[in-house]
Formats: sequence, structure tokens, C-alpha cells
Amino acid sequence: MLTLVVIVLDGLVYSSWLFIVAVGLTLIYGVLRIVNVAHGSFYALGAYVMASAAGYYFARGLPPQANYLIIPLAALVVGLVVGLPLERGLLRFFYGRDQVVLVLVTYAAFLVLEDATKLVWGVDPYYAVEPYRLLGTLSVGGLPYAVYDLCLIGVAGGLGAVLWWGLNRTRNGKLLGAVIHDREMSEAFGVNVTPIFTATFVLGAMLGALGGALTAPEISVVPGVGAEVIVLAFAVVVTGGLGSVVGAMLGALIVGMARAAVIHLAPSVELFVVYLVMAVVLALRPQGLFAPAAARKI
Amino acid sequence: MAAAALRRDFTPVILTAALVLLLAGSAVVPAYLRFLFELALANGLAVMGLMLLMRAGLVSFGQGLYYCLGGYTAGIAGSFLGISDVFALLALGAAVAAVVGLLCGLLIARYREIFFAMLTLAFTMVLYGLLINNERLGSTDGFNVPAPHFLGWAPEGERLGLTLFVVTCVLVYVVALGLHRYLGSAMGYLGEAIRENELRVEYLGASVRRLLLVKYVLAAVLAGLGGVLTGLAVGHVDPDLANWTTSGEFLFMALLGGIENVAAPLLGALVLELVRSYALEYAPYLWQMTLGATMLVIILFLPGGLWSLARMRKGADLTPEL
Amino acid sequence: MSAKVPVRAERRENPAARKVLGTVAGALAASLLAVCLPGRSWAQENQGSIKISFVSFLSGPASGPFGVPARNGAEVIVKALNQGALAAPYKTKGIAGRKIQWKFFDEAGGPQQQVAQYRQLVEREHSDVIIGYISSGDCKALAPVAEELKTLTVYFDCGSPTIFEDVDVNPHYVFRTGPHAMMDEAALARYTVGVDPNVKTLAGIDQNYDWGQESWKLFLAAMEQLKPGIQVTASQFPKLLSGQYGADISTLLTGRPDAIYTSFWGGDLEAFILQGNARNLFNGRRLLLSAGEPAMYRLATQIPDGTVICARGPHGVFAPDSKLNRQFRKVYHSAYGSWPTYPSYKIAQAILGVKTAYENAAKAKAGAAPNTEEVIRALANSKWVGPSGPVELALANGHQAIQANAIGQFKYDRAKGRPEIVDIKRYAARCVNPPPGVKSIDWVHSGFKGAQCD
Amino acid sequence: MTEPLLEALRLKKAFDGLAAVDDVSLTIAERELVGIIGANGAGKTTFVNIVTGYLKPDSGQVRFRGGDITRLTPREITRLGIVRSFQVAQLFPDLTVLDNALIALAVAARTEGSFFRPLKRYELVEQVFGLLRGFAIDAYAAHKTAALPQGVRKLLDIAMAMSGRPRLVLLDEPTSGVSKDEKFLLMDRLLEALVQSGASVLFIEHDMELVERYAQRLIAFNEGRVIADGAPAAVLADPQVRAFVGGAPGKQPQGERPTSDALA
Repeated sequence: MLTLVVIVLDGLVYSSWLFIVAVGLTLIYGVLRIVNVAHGSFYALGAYVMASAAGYYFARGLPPQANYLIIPLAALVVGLVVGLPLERGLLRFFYGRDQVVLVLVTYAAFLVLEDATKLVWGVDPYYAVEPYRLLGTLSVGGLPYAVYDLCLIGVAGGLGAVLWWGLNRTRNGKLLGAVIHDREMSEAFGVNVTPIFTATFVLGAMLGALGGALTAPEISVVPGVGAEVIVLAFAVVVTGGLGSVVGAMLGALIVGMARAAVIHLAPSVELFVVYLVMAVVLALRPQGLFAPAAARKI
Repeated sequence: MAAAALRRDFTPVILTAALVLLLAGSAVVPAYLRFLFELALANGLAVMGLMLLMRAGLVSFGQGLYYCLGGYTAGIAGSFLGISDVFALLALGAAVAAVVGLLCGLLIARYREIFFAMLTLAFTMVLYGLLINNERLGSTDGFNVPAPHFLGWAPEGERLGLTLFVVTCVLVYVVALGLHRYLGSAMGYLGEAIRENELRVEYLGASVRRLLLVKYVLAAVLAGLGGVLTGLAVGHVDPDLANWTTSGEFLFMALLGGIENVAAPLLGALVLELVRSYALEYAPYLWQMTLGATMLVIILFLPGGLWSLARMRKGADLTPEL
Repeated sequence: MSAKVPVRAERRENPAARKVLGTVAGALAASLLAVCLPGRSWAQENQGSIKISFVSFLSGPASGPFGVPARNGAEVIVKALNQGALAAPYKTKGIAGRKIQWKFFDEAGGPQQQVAQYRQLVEREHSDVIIGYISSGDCKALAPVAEELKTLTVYFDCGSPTIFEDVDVNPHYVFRTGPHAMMDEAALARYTVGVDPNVKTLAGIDQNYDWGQESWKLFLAAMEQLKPGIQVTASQFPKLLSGQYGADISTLLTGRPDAIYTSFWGGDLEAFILQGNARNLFNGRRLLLSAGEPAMYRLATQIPDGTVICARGPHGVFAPDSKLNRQFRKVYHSAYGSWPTYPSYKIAQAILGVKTAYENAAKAKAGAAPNTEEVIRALANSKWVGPSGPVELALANGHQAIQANAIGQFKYDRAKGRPEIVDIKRYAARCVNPPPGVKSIDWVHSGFKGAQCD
Repeated sequence: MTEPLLEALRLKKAFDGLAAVDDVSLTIAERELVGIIGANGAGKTTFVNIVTGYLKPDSGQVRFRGGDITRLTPREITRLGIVRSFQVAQLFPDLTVLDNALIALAVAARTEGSFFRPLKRYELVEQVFGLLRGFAIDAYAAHKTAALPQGVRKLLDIAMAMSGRPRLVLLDEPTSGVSKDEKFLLMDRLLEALVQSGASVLFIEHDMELVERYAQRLIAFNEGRVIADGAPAAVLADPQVRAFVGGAPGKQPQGERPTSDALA
């Protein structure tokens, strides 16, 4: 019984993390039809910015509670400093090209950013654990849990709710929905998609960086953290249904729960459980669980 | 009129010339370069398979699955079953790839676009995970593949390297010729037809699913052969052969070379090997950036791959005159 | 509609075939020419010098904890040798009077890439000696190639015992100047049982890859010998570099083991300690780190006091005091602002072993430059002293090193604001290494038959 | 009396509860030339989609030369000898006219599984030119189909369908998207080639002038039902047809722009 509770709780925490890390990917795919490999770079950069900024912050002895403001700031900075130039300076030249070409373009961007990150931060690990430890622990069924981890559940839920509200209840969100549904038609009706693309890409980049910034306090940030996240995030959003926020949430939940369960019950399977889940889901539902309705094109 | 529409086909000439050049060159160039070419040719086999799929509009992120199966088949047969004949290993590797390709293909032939890509990715990553969990097969470290025999002949050292190179060249040559014929056959053309308009193909009375299945299995066999040759050349196999990065590299090679002609993937594989070897040599701290930048330049300025250089020289329109 | 592939053209009967042929031939010729050009020029270019190619991770997750410290260690030693500034017994300039030319290469890309690169190091760079390799997979793949290409190759780090036990059972050109993982695990098990004689339950968490699996297997086997009946509450194998250990930590917590063993390194080790700390995982139980030393300075305030730290040999803080060691630490610290960790020590020890062998071989020829075979003869079964003390090539026909090992407990000195190691125990080389001709795992299962402990 | 070529028995098909084809029964005989008229949404294309297997009817049966084909796939139905054209020509846009037709011919000859036999061999190319000449589009052989005029695309679409020597040809608005001046020329060429082949032809058409001129028999659809079936003059004079279908000859409503919902 305790095991079940623990699995559910561990699964929830991991699912929340997965959702935060993956949701930007699904958003960008939904609107721009780009499978963005550089998402891993945003994650890594968010983590690096957070780790070094938090390190600086605590070294200066500034009020500790306010440090959490650095997290969204780091996301904002990465989105604007890296995401914006990447979209305006590179990706827009490839719009309309094949999806695979865009995968490779973003893959190339990822490789370049990987070495650029190394030039700035070197190869040594960075860590800034204070934000993680500051919140203390909470005992669940006799098992201590880091409050920071539990907060991730709230952050993921809140993020999901805000995105859902933004997409379904605001004017700009509905416009975005129209573009997701049928780009050509939206353009025909006079929607100027260029700023929408840019804004979405920057938003997606910020979300990726947010994932990294939120993770930074509980890991040590090293070269290669980005690469690990990409395929994982892909698997999550594909399982859920590419381009759907609700799908990303569901995909994260399923993958997170499955992983927590095998870690407790059959640890060595953890290595590929994510892909197993993806393969099974795709075999049963070829478009993933929550494919957004696409306009009929035939 | 019909005669005018039939043009001379130069590809066999190019391939033969390349074969002669490679074989002659192998006597002259240093062994490390020959080895680089050998790896490129072995990878080129897998990329040729990828080309088949890409011409039919399907992009696989999972050719590493069959590449790895080929390599492991050669390794297991050599290390555990005592089968060391190069031709037996090639046949075995191809057979294993074909069987697994058929089984996966039955499911996967229904999928298109990103879902096809992701399912192929999932399959290859599952194999990757299974191999890492298998300590008997050396887990992540993999294991060494014993030196092969050639119909009872067991050369060593330099002579072994040279023989393996010749076998690789001739095999790739034969496969490339066959594939070239295939691309010019009805089934080859139907690949593009499927890419352009699946519905029309069905309404002509052909089964898209069956055609794609054949192509998928063919691609699997080619990747399997490539894996066998790589395993023998390197003398070592490890699960990284099935990692998604390997499949991604094949894709990069296909894009680099182009998919217009069977020789283009080989060119792509070769150039990537050279660029990487170069980048590692001259920019050991920035080789990823070099690779990424090369990739961007190619995609931006040569969307058809290096092979399209030939077309640009001639001018855009190559439509045969009638 | 299916995905469109970007390449379109008339292709079957190409009227521009000759142009294509020209282009391809041109491209081929250009790349051939480019590749045949001499490589990056060697540092310290000089006539009659010895060319050493170094290989370790300069990119990727293993570069921070291992690859770059190794590179830096090599640079410190090579520069000092070329200036003739190194402490005794290495005062002579260079190697056997010849300057050392050196180049560093990245170990990235896996065995396939490394085999290709290795061939270039031999055939294009004409390296006299190749020193390198951290990954066991690379070491296993390269051993037969090195034997084939007849080039002196010295592995300074890769830890898998199977390299000479199963893969290259009769090595000639390949040496390993660092002891393999058996030594770490045997010593760690002895230390654990020594400080916690009442340990009854044990949990392991190791990265799911060869080295993690092998380390856990050897350590557990050693513990079962030294403490029969020990219970394993969990053996977790998270994915390499996964960084998220929440569920694993829950599993470890529910098992309530007396001790937790991990062979984690680099970012994974640090993430695990940070996350475990935050959840009181280490409260009241012993943490055993088989490769913990490279992280101890950086993670100083996070590692719980009493954690057992292993440096894969008597390296770093465990290194016995000597003039050579003091100099190495000082020069390293002034050049890089950090203390040398075990990879730096291990590569230094490899270079000095090669130097000793060259000079012994030269001495036998009355000062004439020895050829590779002569150096190999001098190196096999040799002994020398590195910054971490004596090294002896005693296993695998005298190609595999054994060394004394040292293990201790971590303690953070709050007053001085820096970590220290206390309760250091030293183990003689023949106590924690198997005798020649016995496979590590068999040796453990035999109850360490033939071990010579004090 | 010989068996009819095609027999539709009480076909019904509804989309989201909306009946698109509602209890349609009709027969087509050998060598018949039948026109179908009806306003947009009358169920004409849905009927063609059901007959060719793209859609499965909710109930009812389709019989072809005495056999039940209701549950067959488009591919199997094509193999039996029923082919169709589309409102928007379905071609391989990036290939030349020659290649398009070659592929069609190869599939029709059941050689699509041939691995190594070149598609572009003399006798097959000759045959393709023969086919293209039959539709008077051989001059375009070397052009990519994406760049062709609408009329040529339409003819090629039908030529490709005809390469299998079908017994029944269903044409879905063969003249849509073709300028008014070219319509008669197109139909002349088309029907000449089709009639010569000996196949029965069923064509959907909005232009009453065309229908009157080419059809031997006329069927009028309205709201999923057949409201008239018989000689063209009689059907066109039917008051119900005049009311629902609208458009006396020459005064049909503006033909819809060539949308991409050929099968919708």
C-alpha cells in the first residue's frame, strides 16, 4: 500500500517535471510544425543561467526567499536572448520547408549552442542547491519529500491551467488555435502569422528554459544535460499527441507514472520504459492520445 | 518519340568509375584513410536504405535498429557461434534485419510523417535499452567482433584490412547497381508516386501498404548489411549503434549527399566522415559547432544536397527535350 | 499527403552525368587532399622528439570530472618535463633527452569514431606513444587495433577488469598504468566492513551502463565474502545522466539500508547527493562513493560527514607526501586554480611510466634511441613512482598495473572552510588486487585467495 | 436480358446524422453514357465514393457484373474494372506527364512489383505515347504535371484511369475548373476516347448544355435521392428537376471553384 502511495507521489513529481520540460515543445510544434531539437539547448541554458545567477545571488547574501524570482527571470532572459534571434535569424528562412529539414536545422542549432554553452560556462558542473533546500521537507507516510519537488506539481498544474486558459479563453489564444487548426485558412482570413510564429517560438523557448531553471537547483548542471532531455520530451509529447497542451499533460502523467512504477518494481527497465510506452500508445492510437483535430486537406 | 524520351543512363558508369578509383586508391592511400572510406561505405549502405524511404516520403529516425542488429548478429555469430565467414555473416545479418524489419514493418507501414519517425525512434530505443540491460553482451561497452574469414581464408593485419575493404567496395557497388535498377523500375517509381499522391496510387490499383512494406524491409536489410560491415571493420559493436544519434547521423548523411541518385548517399556518408574527422582534428573543443555549422550551410545553400551541385552547374531545367 | 522530401530532380537518365562525375571527382580529390595534409601542428615542434598523442573526453558529461582534469594533468607534467623542472627522479629533460611533442584529442563519438581516430593518430600523426581513454568501451574496441597497428598504447584510466581478462588476454602493445575496478571495490568493501562491522543491509544505486553494473557486481560480491548474509534492500539502475532520482531515492528510503553504495560520478553523483540530502536519505546511514574524489571539493558542503570516499587509487588527497606530489599539486593549482583529482594523477603516472621505460631502454642501448619493441620490453613488469606513489605492472604479462589503495572518510572542516579526509586506511597492492592469471570475479568468489594483506 | 454492369441497391450513407445518400438504387448497363446532375450537396460525389469503395455505405449493396463489391477497397474495385476521375485531378505533381502515365500503365499491367525491370523501356514508352495521343496530350509528355493547364491535367487524370482498360468509368465533374471555351473540346476528346474503349461512362456535371449534348441518359439527384432518371430531354423538362437542380441549359450557377474536397 505504501509502495502504491509512494509510486503515485514519485510519479506525480516526475510527471510534473516532464510536463514543464515538454510543454514548450508541443506548443512550438502545434503552431510552427517544428520538431524543435534546440529545445534541449533552451533547457540547458535555462539551467546554466539559473545555477550561475543563484550562485551569485546567494554569495552576495541577498534575502534568500526572493531568490525564486530568478527562475522566471532566467527563463525570460533565455527566451529573449537565444530564442528570439534563433527564430528571427535562422528558422524563419526555412518555413515552408519539409518537417525533416526543420528537425535537422534545429539539430544543427542545438550542436552549435552546445559548444557555445561550453565556451561560456566551461565543462565544470554548476550547482545552486539553496533554492532546493530552503523549502525543507515534508513527511508523507513516513517518507521525507522535498517541498520543492512537491511545489513542482503545483507549478505544472498552474502552468497547464494558464496555457489552457490563454489558448481557449483569450483573443490571441483563439487566433493561435485557428493557426494551429489550419494555417493556410487563417492566412487567407488575414491573420498575420509572422508575429504569431515569433511570439510562440519565444514563448516555447521560455518554457524550455523554465524547465531547466526549475531543475537547476536539484541537479548539477553539466555539458550534455540538454541532450538527455530532448528525446524524453519528444516521447512525452508524441505519446500525448503532438501540438496539444492537454495531450502533453496526459503524456507526462502516463510516462511519469510508468517510470515511477518500474523504478520501484523493476529498476533496470527504467532505461527504455519511456519508449515502450510511446511505442504501445502509438501502436494503439497512431496520432497519440490527444491529437488536435486537423483540417481535412483532401 | 519514345526513343527520344529514353536517355542514356550514366549512373552505372559513375559507379564503376568510383569502384575502380577506390580499389586503385586503396593501394596508394594510407590505411587510416582507407578505413575512413570503409566506414563511410558501410554507413552509406544504411543511408541508401534511408534514401529509399525518403523518396517515398517517409523519414525514419530508427535505421540504427537494423544497423545495430546487423552488427550484433555478426558479433554474436563470430564470438559465440563460431561463424566467421564474411559472406555467411552478411547473409545472416541481412536475414535477421529482414525478419525484424518485416515484423516491425507490418505495424509501421500504416504510419506517416512525424508519427512514422517517432515510432521508428521508439523501436530503436527499445533495442538500445534491451542491449544495455544485457550484461552477457557487454552492456554499454559492447563486445569485440573476431576477425572474419573469407571462404576459408583467414588473412591477418594489413592484408585483412585490405581484403575487408575490397569486399566492402564490391558489395556496395553491387548493391548500388541493383538499387539503381530498382529505382528505375516500376516499384522504384512508385515510391515517388506514393510520396506525391498516395490516394492516386491506390486508385490505380496498387497497394500502398505492400509497396511501403517492401521498401521498409529493403531499407532494413541495407542497414543490416551496413551494420555487419561496420562491426567487422571496427572489430567492435556496442549499443550506441542503436542509439537515436546514429539514426540521426544517417539522416544527416542523406541530407548532405542528397537522395536523387544512389551515389548521393554514399557521397554524403563520405563527406560527413571527412568533415567530422577534420573537425575532431582541428577543433577538438568545437567540433560539434563545426558540424552544426556545416549542416546549416548545406541545408541553406544546397537544399538538394551535394549531388545537386551538378544540376546547378547545368542550370535548373533538366527536363528532357522531346 | 505524405511528407515531402526536399530533393527533387530528374535523376535516372542524367544528361549532366559527366558534370556530376566531375563534381564528385573534384569533391573527392579536394577532400582527399585536405585529409592527407599534415594535421594540426604539434606543440613544441622539434627534431628528434617524441610524439605523444593524448585522448580523453574534452566534450560531453565526462569532460568536467575526468577528461579535462586529465588533460590539465598531462599539460602540467609534459611542460615540466620539457623544461627539466620536475622533481626527482624525473629531473632529466623530456624523455631520454628528447623533447616531448604532444597533442590532445577528444574521446567523443564512441568506439566507432575512436577506432577511426586511433588509426589517424598512428598513421597520420605518427605518434610514438598514445596515452588515453577513459571509457571502457573505447579501451575494449581499441585493444585489438593497437595490437594490429603495433603502437605503444597506454590506457591511463578505463576501469573494466575484463580488458585484459577477456578481451586482450595476451597484450603486447597495450598497457594499463592505472589499476582496474577490482582494486577499488575490494578496498572499499574491506574499509566498509572495517568501520561498520555491524552492517547488515546494503543498497546500491548505479548508472545503468557497463561500468555501473560491473562496479556493483564486484562490490556486492566482495561484501558477500567479507560479510556473509548481508541483505540487499535495493539495487537501482537509473539511466546514465538522467538527473532525476526522486523515485530511486524513495525506493532507497523505504528499504532502510545501513549503507548505500554508488559508483556514480560527475553530474549524476552531484545530483544524487543534492537530492538525497534534501530528503534526509543519508541521515544515520553510511554513503559509499567508489568514484567520489573528483567531486569532493566542488560539492564540499553537500557531502555528509562520514561518507566513505574512494579515489580509484591513492590519488589526490590520498597521495602520500613526496616532493613530486607537492610540486604536482602546486603547479597544477597555480595553473588551473583547482586541486588535481584522480584523473590528473592517473595520467601523470602514465606519462612518468613511459618516461621511465624509455630511459631504461635507452640506457640499455648506451643512450641510443630505443625502438618501440625495446620500450615495451622495458615497460613490461616495470616499477616506478608517480605523484601518488609506487606503481607496478604486475598483471596480464606485466601490462596491467597494481597499486596500493587508500580510502577514507569525508569531513568538512567548517573552521577552515574546506573538506578533509579522515580515518584513511591504506591497503597493500597485493591485498586488493587479484594475483596474476586469476580473473577478478573468480578471485572474489574464491574468498580473495592469495591476497597478501598486512 | 443480360445482367446490368453496375447495380446499386438501396444505398444509404449519412454524415453526422445528415443523409448524403438516401436510399439510392440504380443500374448502369454495358456501353451506356450516363450523366448525373444535381445541386451541390445532392449526394453525387458521395455516390461515386461509395461505388468506388472510398466510403462504405451505412446500408445497401453495390453489385458489379453480378458480384457484390460493397465491402471492397478502392484498389480491389479498380482491379475489377471500375475507375474514376476526381474533381481535382489526382496526379503526381512533381513527376512528368510521361512518368505519371508510365506508372499508371505499369500498375495496370500488374508489374508494380517488378524490382529490376526498367520502367522506361522502349515498348512501354511507346504504349504510353499511344495512350497520351488518344487524349491528345502527348505534346506535354516531358512537362511536370504541376505546371500543366487544368484541362490537360483533367485529361491526364482520366487517361491514367483508362490505362487499365476499365469497364466502367465514373467522372466526377470532368470539366470543373476548365474555362467555358475549352469545355466542349475537352468533352469531345474525352468521350471519343472513352466510347472507343467500350466502357460505360457515368459523369457528374453541372453544365446543362454539356449534359444535354453528351449524355444518353440522365439521372438527377436531390438531397441524396434520385428524383429523375431517363432520357436527357425528359429529365431536364421535369418540373421537380427544374426546381431543385436549377439552371436550364446554359444558365447553370457559377461552377464552384476547384476546391480540394474532391472526396468530401
